[in-house]
Amino acid sequence: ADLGIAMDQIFQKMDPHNSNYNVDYVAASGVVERLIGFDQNMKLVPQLATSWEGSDDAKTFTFKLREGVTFHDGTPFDAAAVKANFDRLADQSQNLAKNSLFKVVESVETPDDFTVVLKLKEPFGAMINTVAHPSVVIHSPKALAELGTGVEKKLVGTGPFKFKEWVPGERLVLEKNENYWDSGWPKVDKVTFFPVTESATRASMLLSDEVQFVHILPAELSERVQSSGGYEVLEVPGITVWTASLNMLKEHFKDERVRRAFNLAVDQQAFVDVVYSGHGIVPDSPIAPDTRFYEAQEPLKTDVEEARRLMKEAGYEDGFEIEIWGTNSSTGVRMLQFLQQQLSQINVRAKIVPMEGATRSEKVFSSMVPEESTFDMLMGGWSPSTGDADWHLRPVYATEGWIPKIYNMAFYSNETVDKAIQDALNTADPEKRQAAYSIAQKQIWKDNPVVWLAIENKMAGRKKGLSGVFQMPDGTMQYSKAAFE
Amino acid sequence: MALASDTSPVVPKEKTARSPFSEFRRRFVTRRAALASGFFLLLMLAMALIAPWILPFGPDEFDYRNTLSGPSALHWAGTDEFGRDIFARILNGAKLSMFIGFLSVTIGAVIGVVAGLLAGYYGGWLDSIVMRISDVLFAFPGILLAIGIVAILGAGLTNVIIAVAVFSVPAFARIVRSGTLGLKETTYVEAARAAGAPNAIIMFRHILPGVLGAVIVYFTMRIGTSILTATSLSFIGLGVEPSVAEWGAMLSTGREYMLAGKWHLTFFPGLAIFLTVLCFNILGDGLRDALDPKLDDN
Amino acid sequence: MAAANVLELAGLDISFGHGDYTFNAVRSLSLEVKRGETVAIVGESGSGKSVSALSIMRLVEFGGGRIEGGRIRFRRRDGREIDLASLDPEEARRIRGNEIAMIFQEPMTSLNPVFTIGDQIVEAIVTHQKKSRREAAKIALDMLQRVRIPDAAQVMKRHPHQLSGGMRQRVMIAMALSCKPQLLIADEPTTALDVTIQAQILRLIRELQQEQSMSVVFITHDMGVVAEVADRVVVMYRGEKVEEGDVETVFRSPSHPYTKALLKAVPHLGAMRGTSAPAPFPVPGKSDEAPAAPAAPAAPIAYDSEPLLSVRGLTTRFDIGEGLFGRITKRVHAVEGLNLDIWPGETLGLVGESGCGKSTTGRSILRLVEAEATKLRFDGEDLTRLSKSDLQKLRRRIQFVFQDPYASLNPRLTVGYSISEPMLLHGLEDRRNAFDKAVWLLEQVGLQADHANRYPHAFSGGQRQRIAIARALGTDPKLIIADEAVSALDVSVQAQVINLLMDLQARFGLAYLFISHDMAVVERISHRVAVMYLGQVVETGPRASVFEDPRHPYTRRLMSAAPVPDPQKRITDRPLITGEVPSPVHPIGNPPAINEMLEVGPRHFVAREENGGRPAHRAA
Amino acid sequence: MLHYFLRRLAALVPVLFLISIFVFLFIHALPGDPARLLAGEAATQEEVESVRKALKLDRPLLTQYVDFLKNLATGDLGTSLRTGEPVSAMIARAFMPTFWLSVCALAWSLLFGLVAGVISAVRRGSPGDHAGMFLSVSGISMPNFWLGLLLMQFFSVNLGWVGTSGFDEPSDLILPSITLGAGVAAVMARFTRSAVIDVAREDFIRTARAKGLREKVVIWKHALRNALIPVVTMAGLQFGFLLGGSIVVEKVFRWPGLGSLLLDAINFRDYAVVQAEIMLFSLQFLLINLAVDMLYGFINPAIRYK
Ligand SMILES: Nc1ncnc2c1ncn2[C@@H]1O[C@H](COP(=O)(O)OP(=O)(O)OP(=O)(O)O)[C@@H](O)[C@H]1O
Ligand SMILES: Nc1ncnc2c1ncn2[C@@H]1O[C@H](COP(=O)(O)OP(=O)(O)OP(=O)(O)O)[C@@H](O)[C@H]1O
Ligand SMILES: [Mg+2]
Ligand SMILES: [Mg+2]
Repeated sequence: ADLGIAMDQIFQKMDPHNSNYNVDYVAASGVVERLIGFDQNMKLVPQLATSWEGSDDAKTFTFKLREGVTFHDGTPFDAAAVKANFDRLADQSQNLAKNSLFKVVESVETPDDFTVVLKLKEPFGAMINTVAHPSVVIHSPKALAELGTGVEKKLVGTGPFKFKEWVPGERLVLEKNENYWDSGWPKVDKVTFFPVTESATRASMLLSDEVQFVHILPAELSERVQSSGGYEVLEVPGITVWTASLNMLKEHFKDERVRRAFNLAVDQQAFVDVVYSGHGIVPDSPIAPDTRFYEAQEPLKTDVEEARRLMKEAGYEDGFEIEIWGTNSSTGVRMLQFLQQQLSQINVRAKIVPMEGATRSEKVFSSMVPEESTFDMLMGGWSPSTGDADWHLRPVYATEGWIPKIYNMAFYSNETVDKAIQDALNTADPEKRQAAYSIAQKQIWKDNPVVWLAIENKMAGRKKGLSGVFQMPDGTMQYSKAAFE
Repeated sequence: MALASDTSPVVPKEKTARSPFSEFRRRFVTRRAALASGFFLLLMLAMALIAPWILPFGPDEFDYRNTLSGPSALHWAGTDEFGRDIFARILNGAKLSMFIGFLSVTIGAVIGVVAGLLAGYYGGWLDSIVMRISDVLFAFPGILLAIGIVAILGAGLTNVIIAVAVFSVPAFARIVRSGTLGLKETTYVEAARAAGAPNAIIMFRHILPGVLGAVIVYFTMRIGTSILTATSLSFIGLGVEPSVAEWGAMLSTGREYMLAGKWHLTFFPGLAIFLTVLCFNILGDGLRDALDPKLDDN
Repeated sequence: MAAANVLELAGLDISFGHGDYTFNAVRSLSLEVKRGETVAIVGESGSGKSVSALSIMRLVEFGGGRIEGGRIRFRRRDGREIDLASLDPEEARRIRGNEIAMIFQEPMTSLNPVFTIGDQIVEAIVTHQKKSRREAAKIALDMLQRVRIPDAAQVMKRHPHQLSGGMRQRVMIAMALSCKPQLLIADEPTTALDVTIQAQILRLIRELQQEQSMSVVFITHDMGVVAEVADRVVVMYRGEKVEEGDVETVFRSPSHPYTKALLKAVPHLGAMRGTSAPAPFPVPGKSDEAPAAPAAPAAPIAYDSEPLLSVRGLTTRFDIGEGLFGRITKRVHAVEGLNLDIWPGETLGLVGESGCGKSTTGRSILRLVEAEATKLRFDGEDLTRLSKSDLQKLRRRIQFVFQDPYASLNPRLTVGYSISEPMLLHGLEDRRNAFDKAVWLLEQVGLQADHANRYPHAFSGGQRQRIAIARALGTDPKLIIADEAVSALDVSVQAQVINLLMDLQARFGLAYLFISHDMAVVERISHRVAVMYLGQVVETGPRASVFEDPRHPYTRRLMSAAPVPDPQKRITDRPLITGEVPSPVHPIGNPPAINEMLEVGPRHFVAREENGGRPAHRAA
Repeated sequence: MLHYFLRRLAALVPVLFLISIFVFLFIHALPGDPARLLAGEAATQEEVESVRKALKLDRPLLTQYVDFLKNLATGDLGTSLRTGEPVSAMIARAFMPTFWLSVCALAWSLLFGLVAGVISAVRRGSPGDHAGMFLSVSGISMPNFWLGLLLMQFFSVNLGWVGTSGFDEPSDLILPSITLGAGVAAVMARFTRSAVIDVAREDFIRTARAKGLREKVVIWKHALRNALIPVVTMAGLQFGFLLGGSIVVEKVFRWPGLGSLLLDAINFRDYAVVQAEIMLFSLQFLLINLAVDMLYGFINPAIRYK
């Protein structure tokens, strides 16, 4: 049987090592596999590695590899193959998009054919999750040697599917790997991915059986899919936390009461209802429940009276004027309008500025000088694709993450938080890390550097009778175990 | 026997001089459909102005308990995803949409018509320059041009109007130029020249009315397109604020809900645009008929 | 319906407009035409002749008119009788162009500008006759040759705007005749033709008429033509038939006062024999016999002073291209090395063969077409050196009446506005006065004040012509170039207009370049005459010497071909000229030779005969 | 005329050169940082810088332009920043789908527009005329995405007659070309109507009737041919537009054409692709308008070019 999958974005680079896009990881995941994968709840599961462990000082990580696996081109899978890939990732001169993940790696050692040891320059407690990052795939070393960066045109891996054809912007075709190591799989003969940016078209393709799975189905369309028998809507809570960062370099947001007032004024549940048609949850921590080391904090309240009181106390009874920057996607525009209306309740007059992606990239991420920033609030969502708290708290709330460096758009800087994040990295011991992240989450939650908004559910449409294809909380999806009834 | 006696049974006598314009007006007021359309457009504008006093809802009243509800006795055109009353928003949006649509096309038409007349009439290098500029303007994809214009001028209503006007200029220029090329070879233009008419008079009095039919048709059609174009600008963050009620924007946001059976989000703004364009077309037909004396005797 | 009749009109009523604006153009018109007969309709300009003709064709409704009542019975080829007035449009269509053909009054605007001449004739043939396009093309070519179009094969490939007025008229004639109709309606078919070609055309029509016993309804103002062709005459006046009778009776003993006045106003060639100065027409009603004296005696022309307009070596050529991209292979040498002088207060009559370049000369003088290697002086200024804006100002002093009045009036402006425009342009009058003056001018040319607010399409051919004249008079010009300016006027109106022109000349010293085919009119009003042939002047001199002592063979031919307005002096067997028609088209690089002029009398010049149009030397 | 044609053709070279400067400056003046866009919003600044180096975007602008021009002169359009593919290959792949789509859209809309326009003109004021106006106004005021989605729902999802999207077989052309052509047809119909009314009362139309030509011939040959100039002008403009690929229609119907390519390129500030596409569009426009200008002379021989 053939499987068709409609994706919401076009593929950029087929080589995950060199891509920052989830769609690319998703498509490649059936062809090139990782050492460690995630299950549906972002828990680590073995893939090409059968077991792994980190040293207490978080500087040495050892992986035991699966035996009896061969690449599509016949090359056997072994420690050398893994080393070739890890070396490539760690090689800063290659300018690969994902070099930075392996920046801390000092050396890759192969004590035997099926053991790989990573030695780090400095402690990095989140290394296991980094290795599980969807971009850390294992290419055939032969292909890497022969093709170099050309692998992006012709992927060779160990996965259940072999790379057949890629017409950029149009389709990607994979076919069954008869010699897959996991016997009995795969169960479909061919997988075709279609990049379809228009969501209604994606839904239509599903409903007319041109594809059997739609990745990313906007909430507005889910009803339509659900109501036409034969199709089901899959829904899992995501790990993307949407926030409106408050520019803490601005005078009024230096005042903790104002930030608190903003969070009190906004009705998060209404936000979820309006923006995601109710398909999402209200965050109760800076990170999402499915992120590793998540700890629930005191739930958010909506209390406009209290918010007004706080504003008055801070000397802003009559509010002030602000500028909110956001994206120009339809949800982005909806978010902006919602905030504008909610903040008007505490006399804040917001000018909303949806930005075209490239303009935003320039204004926010390239030419941003924190001290000169003109925005007051900036909409954004972050999803830690390693599934680990580190890759959420550090980029978004640590001082080192101030835009344009990474994603700290509130210019939030708190010593306690910075220290906790660093402490957690210095150990590979999950318990110690948990304790450190607990401190960080509590402090951030208390400081309100952002207006917390929502964690939207990841929705997908699927033909009934199809199993093994599903979306993940981080916005990726899996299809290796696809099977029709 | 006096041959030039006044006894012939011709039309009633009128002694007053009629300028081409008053002639045109006289013929225009007899077109009832066109007048009715013009009246309807004015009515819509008037309603937009007094809407705050007659409607139970304002265009910016949010009601999160009552989102996406269909048309009802209370909400004639239903509510949108924020629970805002669509009817109120449409009435309120009339001002802005009609203003943007009309003004931007008018500016584009004026510039385009003048450029086209000059290019077609003088020909030569002037023609080459004007037409090559318009070719390039055309070749630039709309959004790119819009991003560029707004990057230079900044966002805001005025600049939206300018941007949309710029889109319209080349087409008007080409249409007018093509008509001018033919008309400038006519004998009556030659006669005007022989009578000593300066070029400006020839262009604007003798040639322009001849191409105005096509200009009016394009003008009236273009208004709808402009309303929609202005919207796409506000969607890339270049136009008016997205929360402001505006037909095109309502139509665009509504599309998300179209397949989910919430047709009213797109239908009513679409209808508003349709009616506006229809009225402008009927009005335009009246104008173009009034410009053509030969149609008088039908 | 009498068996011999082909057409019978009974009580035909035609009107325009609605409500307050209703205008009955034709009222209860009755008329019959027998098989093989030629009926001439004459009458006042604007009396409804063309409208009646159009209603026979069932075309009047397309122009906004209505047949309000009456019958138009027509006998078809197969003998069946039908009422055209109530016929269904599809049937009417089948008859049009097949059994009834019409030659329109205004040939200039009646040809489709975007199709070639050949296509337009071929189409007419193919529509009703079972002929292939190729056969039709042969017929068309033959027809064009018979109407004496020069270079007919080449003209088939040309477009209407490249032809002279007379050529277009001949194309229309060829088109109408090519279908061999039962009934031919010819509305002023020869106004734009010089008398030699006119004679050929009349002869051709007569021949066809005899061949297939075609009936002809002939609408014309030229009483000479009426006398020559008509069996019977119908006179119309203000939308009604006022007189009918066979041609001789009507000419001999007209009964209606209008007819009488009309016949009295007919100019006779040779009437001016023995005089040297022009003289106005006798004004009907004023004095019955003697020509009225001009309002003010014209001052003698000072021929030793500097001429008002002096043209030297005027040369205007048109390229004609062939093939997809119009490679230029040939040139029309429309005007070639032409010299002309006009003195203040003088009328120069310009006559010549149709297509010989008269209109082009006029247009070149005003620099409406660009001429080559030309010296033009007007009123002491060098026209060729003038800046655009000076030229524009100067145009106030030279006015042009176009051969094609309809096309020269902007269809979107009222005629009142069109007439006042030149005055406004040159700042001569303010708005109000300009319009009043326009109304006054309209009245001067025999129209009415309330016509000022009408549009050009609502006028008859002759009315439009008068509007064009009125426009030219508005700016108090010094020179008027009148291109066939009175050809569509009935003789009584013509007399009135010409007298007006002469009066203005006497009062203000106006000069006229009077282009005309009507030899009798030219004789009456000209001080001097120039005869053109193939783009060059072949004879020029004082009117008396040229008319009384024509030297050039072409001039002689012209004089003898002029029809005589007397049915008894009808010449029925004028020989048809056959053979190659001389043409002004030459291959590139092979221009015609310039004629050498010999002085044969005081100021009377004639081209050396052996050079009469034939190239004397080839370009080295 | 041939002369004029050749001169115009030759004049294209400097025009294109000027366009290339203009386009280059324009694109680089737009806000947006391709390196950042490619690296993604989640990327760290180091990642962005490494991308920038890899794309050679760290060099001075003038050097980049000179390179661009040098390559252009040798017919090399450069490589895409985003995919690393040669731009010429990308354009070559996207050109035909857009070409077919625009040809189909233009063909039906011209046909429909002409027929509807002429019929409306002939029956001015009749119910048919009103219906034509109604349809045209609908065509122009219905946004493309709206019509496209509606058609897709009905004909693909509900009836299953044709595929929803993509371009795999000729039948895939139907829905997108209808969507794309609707606005064009509307404008053409209104234009034709107006132009035919303008000429219908001319004397030469009367002559055509006097010949006894069928009403069809009178209208479709004599009147239409004279009315054709504005119509051809409009058609040329529309064809130019269509050849640029409609972004919305291509997006809705997942059309692998120039419009989609351009949209992605703009979104990612993929300079090489945007430049190349605009140059291509300019060239297309110049050529189409040149063709239209030449057509004027054929349609109306009185129009002369010097
Ligand atoms: N479309 C129209 N609307 C109103 N009046 C018209 C229209 N066409 C013609 N007329 C009027 O009808 C009358 C008859 O016109 P017609 O053309 O038959 O005159 P005619 O006898 O042919 O004159 P001429 O000898 O000058 O050609 C004129 O007075 C003219 O003004
Ligand atoms: N635009 C043009 N292109 C090509 N040939 C032309 C053009 N205009 C006039 N001609 C040609 O020039 C010659 C002279 O034309 P013109 O109109 O001056 O003749 P005319 O003497 O006024 O004739 P008529 O008495 O028939 O009006 C004709 O052979 C005509 O075909
Ligand atoms: Mg007449
Ligand atoms: Mg002439």
